[in-house]
Amino acid sequence: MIFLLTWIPFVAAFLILLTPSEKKSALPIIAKTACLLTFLLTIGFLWRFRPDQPGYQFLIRIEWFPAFGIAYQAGLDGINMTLCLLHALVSLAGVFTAAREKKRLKEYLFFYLILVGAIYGVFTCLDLFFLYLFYETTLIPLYPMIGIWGSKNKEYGAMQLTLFITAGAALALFGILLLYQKTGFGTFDLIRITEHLKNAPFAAHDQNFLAALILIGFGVIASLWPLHSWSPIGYAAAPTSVSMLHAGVLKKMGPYLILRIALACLPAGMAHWSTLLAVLSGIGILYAGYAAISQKDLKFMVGFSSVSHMGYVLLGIAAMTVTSVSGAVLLMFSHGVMAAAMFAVIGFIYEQTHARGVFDFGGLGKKAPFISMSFIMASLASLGLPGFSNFVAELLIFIGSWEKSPVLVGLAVLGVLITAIYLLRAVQHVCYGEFNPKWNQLKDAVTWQEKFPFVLLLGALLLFGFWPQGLLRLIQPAVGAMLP
Amino acid sequence: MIPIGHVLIVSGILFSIGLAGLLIRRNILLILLSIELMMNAANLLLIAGSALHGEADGQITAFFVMVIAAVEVTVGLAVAVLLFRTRQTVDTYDIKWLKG
Amino acid sequence: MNFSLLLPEWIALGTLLILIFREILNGPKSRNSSGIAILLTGTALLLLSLFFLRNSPGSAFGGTFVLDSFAVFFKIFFSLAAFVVLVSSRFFFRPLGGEKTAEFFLILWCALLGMLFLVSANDFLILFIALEIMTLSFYILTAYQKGNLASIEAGVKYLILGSLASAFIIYGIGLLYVVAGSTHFDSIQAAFAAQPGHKLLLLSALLILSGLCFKVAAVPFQLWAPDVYEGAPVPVVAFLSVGSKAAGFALLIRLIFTVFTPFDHERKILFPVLAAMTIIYGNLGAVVQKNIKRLLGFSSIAHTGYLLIGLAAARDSGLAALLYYLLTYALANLAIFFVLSLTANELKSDQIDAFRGLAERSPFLAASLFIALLSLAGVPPLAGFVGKFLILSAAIRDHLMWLALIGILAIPISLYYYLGVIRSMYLEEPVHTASITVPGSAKLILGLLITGILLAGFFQSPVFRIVENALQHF
Amino acid sequence: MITLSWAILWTPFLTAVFIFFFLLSRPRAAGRLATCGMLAAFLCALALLWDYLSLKEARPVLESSILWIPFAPSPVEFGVLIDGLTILMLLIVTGIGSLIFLYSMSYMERDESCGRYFACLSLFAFSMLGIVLSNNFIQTFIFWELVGLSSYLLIGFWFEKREAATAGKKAFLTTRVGDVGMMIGILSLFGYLASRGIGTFNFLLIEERLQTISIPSPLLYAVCLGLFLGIAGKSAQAPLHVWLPDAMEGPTPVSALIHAATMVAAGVFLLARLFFLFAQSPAALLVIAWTGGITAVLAGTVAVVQNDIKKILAYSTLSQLGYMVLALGLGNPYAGMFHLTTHAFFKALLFLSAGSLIHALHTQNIWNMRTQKGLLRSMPITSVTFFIGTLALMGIPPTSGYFSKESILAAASHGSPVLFILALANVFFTSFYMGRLCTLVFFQKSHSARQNHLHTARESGWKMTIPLIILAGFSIGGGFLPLHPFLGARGHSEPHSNTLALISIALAGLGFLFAFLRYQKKSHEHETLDSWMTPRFILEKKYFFDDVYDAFIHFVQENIARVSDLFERRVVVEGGMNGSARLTRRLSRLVRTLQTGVVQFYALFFAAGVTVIIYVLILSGKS
Repeated sequence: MIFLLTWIPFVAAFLILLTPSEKKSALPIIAKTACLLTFLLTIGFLWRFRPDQPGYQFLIRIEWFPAFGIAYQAGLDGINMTLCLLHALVSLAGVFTAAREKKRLKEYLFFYLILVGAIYGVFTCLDLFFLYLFYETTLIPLYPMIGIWGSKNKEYGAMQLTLFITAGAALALFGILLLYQKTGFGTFDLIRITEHLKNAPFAAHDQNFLAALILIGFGVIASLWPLHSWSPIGYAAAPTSVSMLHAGVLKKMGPYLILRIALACLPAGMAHWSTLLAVLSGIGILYAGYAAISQKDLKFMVGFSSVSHMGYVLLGIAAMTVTSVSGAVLLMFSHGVMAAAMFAVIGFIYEQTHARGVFDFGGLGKKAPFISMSFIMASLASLGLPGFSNFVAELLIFIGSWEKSPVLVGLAVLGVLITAIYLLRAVQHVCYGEFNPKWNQLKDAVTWQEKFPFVLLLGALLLFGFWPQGLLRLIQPAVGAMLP
Repeated sequence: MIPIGHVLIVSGILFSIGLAGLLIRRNILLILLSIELMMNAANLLLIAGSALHGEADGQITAFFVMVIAAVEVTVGLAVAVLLFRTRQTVDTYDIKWLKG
Repeated sequence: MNFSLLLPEWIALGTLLILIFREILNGPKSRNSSGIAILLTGTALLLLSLFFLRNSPGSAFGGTFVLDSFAVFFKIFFSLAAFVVLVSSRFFFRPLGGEKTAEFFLILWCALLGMLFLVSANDFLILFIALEIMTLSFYILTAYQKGNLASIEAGVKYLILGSLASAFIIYGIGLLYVVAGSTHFDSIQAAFAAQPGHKLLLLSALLILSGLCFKVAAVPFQLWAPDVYEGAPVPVVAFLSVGSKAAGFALLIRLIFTVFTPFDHERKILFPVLAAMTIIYGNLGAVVQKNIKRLLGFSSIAHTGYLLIGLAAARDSGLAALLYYLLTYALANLAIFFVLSLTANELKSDQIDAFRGLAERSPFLAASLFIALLSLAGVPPLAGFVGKFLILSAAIRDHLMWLALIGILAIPISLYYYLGVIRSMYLEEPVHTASITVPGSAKLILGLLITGILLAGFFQSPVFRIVENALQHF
Repeated sequence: MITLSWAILWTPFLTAVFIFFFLLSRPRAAGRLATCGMLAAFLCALALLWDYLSLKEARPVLESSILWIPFAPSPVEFGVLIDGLTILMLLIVTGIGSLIFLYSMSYMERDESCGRYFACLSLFAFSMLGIVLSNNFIQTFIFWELVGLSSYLLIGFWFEKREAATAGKKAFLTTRVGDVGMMIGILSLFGYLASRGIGTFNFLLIEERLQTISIPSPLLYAVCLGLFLGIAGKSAQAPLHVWLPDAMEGPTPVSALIHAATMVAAGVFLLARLFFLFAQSPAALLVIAWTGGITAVLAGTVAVVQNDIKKILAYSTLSQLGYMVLALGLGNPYAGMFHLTTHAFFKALLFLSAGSLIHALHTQNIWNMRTQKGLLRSMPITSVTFFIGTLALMGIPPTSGYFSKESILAAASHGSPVLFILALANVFFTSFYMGRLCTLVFFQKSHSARQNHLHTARESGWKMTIPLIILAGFSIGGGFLPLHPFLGARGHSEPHSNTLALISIALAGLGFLFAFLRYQKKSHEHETLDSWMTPRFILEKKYFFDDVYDAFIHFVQENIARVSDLFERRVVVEGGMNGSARLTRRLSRLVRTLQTGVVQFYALFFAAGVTVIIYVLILSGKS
């Protein structure tokens, strides 16, 4: 069943390819149906998931390339269950935005579905080869999507994003191959490798080297400072639904793979680098926060903000305690949903006004109350307000990391304040103050199709803000099993 | 019988002369000639080897090499003629539009 | 004598003769369509014969001609490649009209014949003759566009340098013969075993290998490739980059792992260095290119580098990886040049700029080029990725970490210049908006190639089994 | 009892949610629902009080909680803690809250976003009740933040006004600065406790454990200061007080709520709640006491030059909060909470009456408020209640303010003499600025035709006056309320001292008199305040706090941001990203130079390659 998550979008993409592009109305229906199906499927998995049961659930295994010990193996534990839920939410919300694309809709939806399917592949597969395969597959649609449908310096942004992530991925591939080689029993089966390395870990210097490769390689997509610069540029250039998916979900693949490979398989190597990682994350939090303050473009601001928030995630991972890593996973979820909502808002406004400067607007609160409210709520979630799950996640990270590095946690707490500074400033200039008559044509979200993404995303944030246990009960046992 | 060492040296010198000619001369015809010289150096080896081992293989091979060298020169001349027709030159230093 | 082993060659020769007679009988008025029909039949018969022969290894001509699974693999490979190239050349030459394509088919078929013999050669004499048949045909093909200066220049350059390489090879063979007293692989191998460490033997081996490295365009014998790729007609470049390169590697594999096995130590020094230099040179050189054919020339050098890693790495996994890589490379390159053949007459330029907005003029061609280029760049789930994956893991398995690292660091660079072409096609506005029509047969073949790229990327196991099967004698 | 307390907590929340989803466009219904909700909460609080008093134990403490995040090393609870302090605060919050809600129904009548207003107001009450009922640090922090959010939404309620939006943001951010300290305080406390094997955030548990283990005093000092930073943020103590005067941009009932029952009271309440912790660190208490004392005088003096009625009241709140914090810093939570209670009454009263005035006169400037008939005649109830509030604020017996202020002064008299003098001085300033306010607003008649429209000033409706009357009653009688049962555990009342009482009453009277004499005849806005007080300029500039902060933001923070941005653009993007691209292209061009196009060069390269290979592998190899 679990492979359906990956293949429903792929099949839908194929269907879209076969649909003549004149049938404008059929295209969104196919795309939406596919995303809805995967969403429901994910909810179904969530429903049947047994948190108390150790190991992976819904496991499937198809021998694929036996000569190299490659198998199509997929399964869910608490961590990737959470991330699948994140992806289900964001991709469903994103498809509603994507379907509003006016230019070359068919191709856009095709690429979008490929992207969606590949991300599911990354989050469900438990075989290093397929993990990497799907990870890189996400690049195929990204370049044209940003390049064709993007805005502002789109070619440059698309190129940077693609090259940076590829370079990182290539390093990570090197690490994965070394890992494969060194375990020595010829399998890419992540479960077996993990188990094997629990009992017979590598020598310290091997672990250090491998962990460094994985950390740098996947640190790029996790926008670890100073490898982050593609992210604001790329997000600013990308079309809305790509920004949503990328900032919301794709970026989370980095920490996820660091968890799965570096933390689970190479704990000593991780421990070796943890101080450095924590320091870099700390720098990232403050640096990106301050950089966000001086941005005049909303998308750039949110781009830097996402770099800053990924700093928290990495800080939590670096501390390597159950609490902090659980917090990091929860933050991956929360920030993903939040970032998607944020980009959806900006995209919604940009679609109509073709402006997205922090100071271009004013008084939208009266003119477009729904959108403004969504923007405010997303901002509040981002700045770690209780009631949204971001708060719980950050709190857990702080608690869990305090013992390891109190100074950095102190700085990270300060980072929350910095976040508040730029977000509230943005809210004030966009939603408050006098209405700028230039945007008289601006329409609020009226139809349910327009409102749905926001309701879905913000609702999820609130739900798990009040009931964090709903996710933590999945995450915590999985993290506990993963940590030494 | 000539010692094989001498043959090796002579063929080596022949080959080197051919190579030097190829590197120095700018006229395509002379370059083709130099290549012919290099091939013949190889032929010398083949025939000497044939004599050394008392087998005919080497001689047969040498015949084939001669044929091939002839074909090569033929093709080379044809191309040179083409070149001359369009560019009025057979100087290799003049044909460097494709570069960089 | 087991003549049936040479059935494919007989068929190829027969087809060739028919083509020649047709040419003689029809004169300059000969039409393409019948030629294509002949070629189609020829290819089909070729494949059929190979299919029947695939499980009956044997040798002919006193052991100088062998037919093993390795040879069969490459014969199928060459036949298919030749067929694709022939079809593409039909589209390429059709609007040129004045130049007779029948001759072109004929010479190209000649090259194929050379290749067919080449991979079966078990004797240096046969090897050299076959190699020369192939190479000589390529000289003519390269300079085929008589009115085109670039084509002629490329022909001259290829001819001079190719002959130089041939001279080195034959000189090496001569030396070998002096020492070993035979041109037959088996007896030479015995001679090597009897006199290990003989300097002359090593010298001759190195001369021959240098000549072959020229064919595959490995550094430091690579300089010809960009110029020739740029100048030669598109279908020729296609066959050169796929067929000639594959033939070179087939020979390298056969020689290194049969005749030259005593030089394993030297192999382990020489090839990693060559591979590294070739990867770096090819990828760096391609970055600033503006002509797509020239860019592909550099890119083909880069891919030679990856293929050489396969030779450098230990024989078990390295060779299989090499063949897999060769397959994926061939698929992608054939697809790319097929598209170039189709667009050449519409765009009238090889500049990357000319591809601006191709996505709008012909979504199908653009998409094919998109997939093929990304496959070359090694982006999964396309075939190229699996090739790189196998090659790199072979390098790591053989503890060539640094080489693997160079190979990996080159990936983003290569992606950069491939994306440059994609950017032109997809992100920029077209100069002319007239859409390009693609004939059905072209769609079919291109579609098959693209499907092949996708399948070889995702279903690695069956392809790998084919490759392993081809290597069972090594 | 537990059920009752949960009901108190969630009623306003559910009200807010209901309004948010269904009644946003129906202001009247929203107002009614919210008020009823608040009233219900108040009734529950009363019932809770009844139950509590009928318990047999001496000082019962009840607790109940559910595990919110049941993590092994650090379970986070969500619960209620009921003791006297809680019940007292519950009564204040819901009681005064109900009155303010009732008042708002009429005050906000004409605003079209009234639904949003009541939703936010209910949210505000909910957040405050959450703090009051909380039994652990995390929950407190959660509601602490929610209070910040509600204040943000309410102060910036009229968000089309630039100033209002800015003020809301300022309030949120300033209190958040404090919250950073609070979070760090909580984390370091928890970190230490966890390292000793007591991973808990629960107040009672920590209190209990602290009797057996002692925290090293530097750490405790740091913890206390961190927590106090949070408290200073919410309770607007210097130097984090700057948001409070600006917060007057919000609707007046909101100001009343912030100043009387919620927000600023939260800080003092938390100080009292955590007194067991602070009590162990005398050094921290000293800092707290000084902060309180300085804030009191600082605000008292600035109030003297303010011209906006709400701003004067805001500064008076600051100075009264300073008193409370001072009392707690001096180790007397009783006095502090007592003053908090009485202050809640009379400050709510003052704000609501001021609101009534503003509602009727459409101005907030005290120089423009006099009417031809005199306000006393046109708005008798409002005027009288305002006056009662003033008396209570000045601490004139027998109003409630007298008693509470007395106990603080008594406590201060035992502490540092400087602090005591500061406290006394503030008594004078308080009555001076209130005297100035009353004189200008009530005791002068307008002679200018310019203000003719003020003729029409009329008394407000019952929804506004009834709360005023009730609050006035409590302002007078509040001092006699028996608070000991609630606060027994937390300190003591100081023995009554006649001398002190006399001094303070005299100071208060003196201040009022001075003001009356000075402003009786004045009608100009451009009064010149001269040499007998600190230069006016400093006061008008509010001791330069805002300027310093602006400068800090402008010169330090903006520059850090700019430097980050520049670093990003010049170094990371230009140097790292584009730089590597440039390097690649440069190398590429280097490679291109080899492709000379001359065939002989190619051949030479070929030959050289072969030679090198042969040389390396044969000649230099194993020979």
